[in-house]
Amino acid sequence: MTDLAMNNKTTVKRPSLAVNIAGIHLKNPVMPASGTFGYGEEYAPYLDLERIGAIVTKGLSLRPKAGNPTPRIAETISGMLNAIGLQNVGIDDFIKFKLPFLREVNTPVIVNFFGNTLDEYGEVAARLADLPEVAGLELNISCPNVKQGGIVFGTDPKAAAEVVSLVRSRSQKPLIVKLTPNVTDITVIARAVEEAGADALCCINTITGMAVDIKTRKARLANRTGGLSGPAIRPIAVRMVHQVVQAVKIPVIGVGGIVRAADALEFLIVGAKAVQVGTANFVDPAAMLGIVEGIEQFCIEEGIGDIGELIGSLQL
Amino acid sequence: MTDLAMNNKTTVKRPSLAVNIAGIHLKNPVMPASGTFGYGEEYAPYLDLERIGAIVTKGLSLRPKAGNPTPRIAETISGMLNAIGLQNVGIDDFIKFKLPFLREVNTPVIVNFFGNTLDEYGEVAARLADLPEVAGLELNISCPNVKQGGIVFGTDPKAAAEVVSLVRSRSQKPLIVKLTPNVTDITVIARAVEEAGADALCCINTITGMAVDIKTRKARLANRTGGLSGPAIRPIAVRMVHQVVQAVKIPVIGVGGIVRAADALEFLIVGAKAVQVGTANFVDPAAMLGIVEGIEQFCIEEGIGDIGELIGSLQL
Amino acid sequence: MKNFKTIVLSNQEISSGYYRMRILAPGFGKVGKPGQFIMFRVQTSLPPLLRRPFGIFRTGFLPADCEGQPPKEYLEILYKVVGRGTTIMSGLHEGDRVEVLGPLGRGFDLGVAGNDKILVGGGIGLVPLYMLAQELVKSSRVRLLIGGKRRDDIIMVTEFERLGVNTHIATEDGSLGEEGFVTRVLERKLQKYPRAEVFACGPMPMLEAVQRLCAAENVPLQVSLEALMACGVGACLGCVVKGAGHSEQNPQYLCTCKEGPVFRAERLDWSKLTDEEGTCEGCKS
Amino acid sequence: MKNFKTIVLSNQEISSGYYRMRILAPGFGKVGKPGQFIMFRVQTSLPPLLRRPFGIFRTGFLPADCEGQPPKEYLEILYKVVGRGTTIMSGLHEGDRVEVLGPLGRGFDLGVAGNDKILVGGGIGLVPLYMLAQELVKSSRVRLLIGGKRRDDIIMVTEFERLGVNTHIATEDGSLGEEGFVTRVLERKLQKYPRAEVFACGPMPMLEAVQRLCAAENVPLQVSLEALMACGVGACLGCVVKGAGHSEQNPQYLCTCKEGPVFRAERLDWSKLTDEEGTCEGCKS
Ligand SMILES: Cc1cc2nc3c(=O)[nH]c(=O)nc-3n(C[C@H](O)[C@H](O)[C@H](O)COP(=O)(O)OP(=O)(O)OC[C@H]3O[C@@H](n4cnc5c(N)ncnc54)[C@H](O)[C@@H]3O)c2cc1C
Ligand SMILES: Cc1cc2nc3c(=O)[nH]c(=O)nc-3n(C[C@H](O)[C@H](O)[C@H](O)COP(=O)(O)OP(=O)(O)OC[C@H]3O[C@@H](n4cnc5c(N)ncnc54)[C@H](O)[C@@H]3O)c2cc1C
Ligand SMILES: Cc1cc2nc3c(=O)[nH]c(=O)nc-3n(C[C@H](O)[C@H](O)[C@H](O)COP(=O)(O)O)c2cc1C
Ligand SMILES: Cc1cc2nc3c(=O)[nH]c(=O)nc-3n(C[C@H](O)[C@H](O)[C@H](O)COP(=O)(O)O)c2cc1C
Ligand code: FES
Ligand code: FES
Repeated sequence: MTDLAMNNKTTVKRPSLAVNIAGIHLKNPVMPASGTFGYGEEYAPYLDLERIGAIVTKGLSLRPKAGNPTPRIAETISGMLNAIGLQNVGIDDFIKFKLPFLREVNTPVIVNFFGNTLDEYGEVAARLADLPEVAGLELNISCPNVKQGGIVFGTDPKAAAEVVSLVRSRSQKPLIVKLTPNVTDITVIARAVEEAGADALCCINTITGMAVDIKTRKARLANRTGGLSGPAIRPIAVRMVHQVVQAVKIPVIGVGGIVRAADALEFLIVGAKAVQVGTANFVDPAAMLGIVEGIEQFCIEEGIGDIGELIGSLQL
Repeated sequence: MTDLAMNNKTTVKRPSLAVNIAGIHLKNPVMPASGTFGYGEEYAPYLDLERIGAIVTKGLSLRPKAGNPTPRIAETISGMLNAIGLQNVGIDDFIKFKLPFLREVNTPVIVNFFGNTLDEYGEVAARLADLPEVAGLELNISCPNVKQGGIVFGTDPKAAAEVVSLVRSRSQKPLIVKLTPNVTDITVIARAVEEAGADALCCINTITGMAVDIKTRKARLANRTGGLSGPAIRPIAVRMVHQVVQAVKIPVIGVGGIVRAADALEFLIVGAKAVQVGTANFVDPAAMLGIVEGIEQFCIEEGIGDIGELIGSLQL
Repeated sequence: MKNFKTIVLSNQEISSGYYRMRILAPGFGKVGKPGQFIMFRVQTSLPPLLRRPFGIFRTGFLPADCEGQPPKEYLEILYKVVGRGTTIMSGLHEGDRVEVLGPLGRGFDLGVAGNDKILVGGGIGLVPLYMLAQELVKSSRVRLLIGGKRRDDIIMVTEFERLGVNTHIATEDGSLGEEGFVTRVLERKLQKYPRAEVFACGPMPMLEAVQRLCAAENVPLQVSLEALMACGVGACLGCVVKGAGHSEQNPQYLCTCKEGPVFRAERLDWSKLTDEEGTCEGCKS
Repeated sequence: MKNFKTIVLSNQEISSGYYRMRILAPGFGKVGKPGQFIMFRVQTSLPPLLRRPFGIFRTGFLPADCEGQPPKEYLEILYKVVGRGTTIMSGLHEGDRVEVLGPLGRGFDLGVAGNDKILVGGGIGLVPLYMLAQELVKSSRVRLLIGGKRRDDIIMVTEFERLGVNTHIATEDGSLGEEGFVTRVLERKLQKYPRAEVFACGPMPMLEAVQRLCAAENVPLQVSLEALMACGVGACLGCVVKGAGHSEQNPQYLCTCKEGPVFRAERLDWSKLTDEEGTCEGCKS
């Protein structure tokens, strides 16, 4: 704890916001959600990247991916739908063009990735395994398994465990598994994935949604359906994080609809050890800084010296 | 079609908004969602009950149910959480005190009901089977099966089919089955329920959510989690209705976050044959009338003579 | 009971954080009863999603704009800024469009004419007592005991005095009137007027204390409650409180919006009324 | 490139449904380039959730309030009311707080000095052409062809003329200038000035027609595009358009916010640029 001068009169202890997720040391529990922060660089002009807990990059695949046709986004009430289609530069260009910038930033880099097949998941994990700039991996299992008829890996406990085991075997990096909310019982998947070797969980990804342009009678996304994110989904995300925290022993990162510090605090109180901020970055590029400051302020007001006291402090 | 004078000059045909759901004739496709309109009587001072397509009553059980402890509701961003706990007067008092009022209203009455066990579902259906005032049944399968360890009937295709078969065997009334959105693949449940004898489907019920009071560190609902409803969930509801419409042959009623006519039109365009309005009744007790008028206006503007032309008109 | 779109006539800050809003309300003068409330739609476009409940402070008539026209009816609410909805409300101006649903709920029973009437209002809880006092002064002596944290929380005293109500003020910090809880004043008054009837509205701890005092002295008490509300008309069942017959095995819930917001104290389960309260900022006021 | 909280200096309706907003923008005068845009946050409290993109119409300086102080920099946007966000914007007043992110994107390349410059603006598409004209007039002859449905859609003509720009107006209903599409005017001009360079902004059908004409005449064309945007900074990948190398098998997408909004026409896939457009009210304007 360092000292913080207030009112020129009293000096209060600055609360410690540091948390450790699966061996990754974060100076505070606030990081961007994958796909909403580019490769970090895009937001560098708007906030000091060294003041957030980690940088989480756009979902990466083995080969570059062009993504879906347009329109890819649609605003909904207190939320947005996206069907970007996981457009990304691919692992080679990531290493060549994106990683050098991140190397210079004194903040852990977590690389989100996915595969179109089980093999691809393994390949990407292996390619990322030896990069010293990569502090941890975030495995996105909300992707359809092309080989197995397109069923989404993350909606089936067996398929989810399988991909996690494989990735685990290909990399020693701290492994965060990002869960999809589009399931009947998220705790079943969470436990399966924990057993398969995940070091931490991240939930939730977007919820599948759809919007229609009543004039043209067409879906507002070319892909017809897309992922709903933003404040609208927060109560669902808080519920799922609460459930998952009760079901597993590994740390959980909470994500879904966080805009302000108060929102992040809901997740921490139900037991998330860290939080990710997604759509809110678009609304306010400096949103994460405000959230870090707000959490600190809250700790001071509530007499909390270490964020650990807050995490999981839900009164049952 | 009747005539409608516009501008004192041109006379346009008034579009026909009538639809038929499983043999229930509705003068228009707009009705309240169960649990948001009491037993009809509560809203009689605010809107002419004969101008809506049907009246759907609060979920009924065999015996009166007291419901959950308070607080039972919490406002969220563009939505609300509720954990009313299915408080209702029970079938006897419903017949004695609520039905007489409804008898006098020239609008079909759909009775939503549930059971705590399979047997109870059957019992309630049987008790409602002979009441001439009841035009149809809406079966809420989003309830935990007390006997089978509390797993929600509607999240398991077998359990869902079982309860539908039983109810089907106890009543000849048009049977609408209301689906829960808290599942991995709603089409699996939809098909199971169709095969088991449902005449129509209604989706979606509320999505489980949670909100936390960061000051008291308590869940904002005494029940901790509750059902999220309101505009926030609309994109999810539209997506699910779209999926279900493609998966089954029986008619589908769309519900979730409808506030304005434009919202209702999204559901009709993806193929819902009728819509239900829930939370919006609280915001504006006459919301449904505005929606009926808005749909009519839209049909006129778009040159639609019969609402049937609009239903399922999504351009793929 | 109706839902109408109307306009704001005025909206003024009357004390720090307390506002008085006058709303055009045709036909309202004749129907509103003491203790009833309205559901106020803060903005005709969302958010906030749900309407907010407010007690009717008073109703009245404005002179007509033109000769020969009937006078304009209005209603007034008094509100404290506590959260998102009330913050938006405090920014409304004359002419802004609003929507009102009401009057709703059951108001106060006027009790036995001639008996002493003691009104106890904590902070903004004073609101439903004004129209009550208007009625009661017609046939009884009326005392109003007003409590609050600070001087700023004491509002509308002159208005009550103009009705001929005898007022007593207590603030917790002693910045106005006597120092301490208003229930201390009530205790004395109950000793002095054992045949009194009590009417109370305010924060839950105050109501509980009032209930204990009245029960001990066997004095009839009516309380006006606040609860989280979605519909205001008895449809959502979100606003319930525990009735006197409540037990874990046999829960009994009363609808605040429809069976209340005014209840005779004996209808409620005072042992458990509050244990789940305090979930909204407003409630703690 | 920065994100700043600032205030509205003025906000006026300049033609039916078209508004001009002046925003205090310290440090902006030096950085904004012709064709760049800003992401405007309509309200500091939600909704609408996402920011709205608007071209920078122009930047300038106001005299300082007090002697000795530096002059105040401002930026201006022109916008058409098409939906929820722009409706809320039209109600903003002097002093209201807003947030601006920008300047963003790649602007126009000024082309070869001395060559004739033809600017084509459809309706509100005129916006990014003003600062461009300011630059171009320094070393070239500049013609502006303005198209619109009706008289009301023709805005800011005098402003351009004051720069020394030669203006030609075409409206579809003939209520101002020549009757018909602005592209008819362009066709004639291209015949007359075969060495011209063209810069266009406006609705997609207009841009397509302009592209066909320029391609046929082998005239260099830069277009400023609109796309649905969430972030404006290249992070969300929501705003892409199809590049010239695009095919079903090898999709190629260009980021409108980062690689655009101004593109050389040959970088784009004109055969498919629009087939998925028209999903928002605004786009159809
Ligand atoms: C019958 C009744 C009469 C009332 N009369 C008055 C009055 O005359 N003057 C006045 O200032 N206040 C009154 N209240 C309380 C008032 O409704 C709340 O202060 C107000 O809803 C707070 O809204 P907000 O958006 O500012 O607060 P927020 O805390 O942002 O609101 C969040 C949610 O909590 C609810 N809520 C918050 N506080 C309360 C509360 N105390 N009671 C019920 N719901 C609450 C809101 O309705 C909303 O759904 C009354 C409440 C009831 C039930
Ligand atoms: C680079 C760029 C520059 C622009 N410059 C201007 C300008 O100078 N003046 C002006 O009036 N308009 C301009 N637009 C269009 C402007 O952004 C939209 O008209 C505006 O976002 C509509 O918002 P709304 O809430 O009123 O409409 P709504 O239809 O309610 O908006 C719903 C959603 O659609 C999006 N949207 C709607 N129309 C458009 C559109 N044409 N382009 C992109 N997104 C759209 C909104 O951002 C929002 O996410 C520009 C767009 C882009 C991409
Ligand atoms: C435009 C966009 C792109 C996204 N891309 C990815 C991605 O590549 N990988 C991933 O795991 N999640 C992705 N997500 C999901 C977010 O990381 C996050 O889980 C979700 O948006 C919920 O958080 P929010 O409500 O704060 O936005 C994306 C979300 C958005 C809005
Ligand atoms: C307060 C409340 C009570 C409800 N009670 C019931 C119920 O008894 N039975 C039922 O099937 N659905 C019930 N629902 C769900 C609604 O019928 C509807 O499916 C859901 O609210 C989504 O629609 P909406 O977003 O328009 O509110 C209830 C919803 C609310 C908000
Ligand atoms: S507020 Fe809905 S029942 Fe009382
Ligand atoms: S708007 Fe987000 S990448 Fe262009």
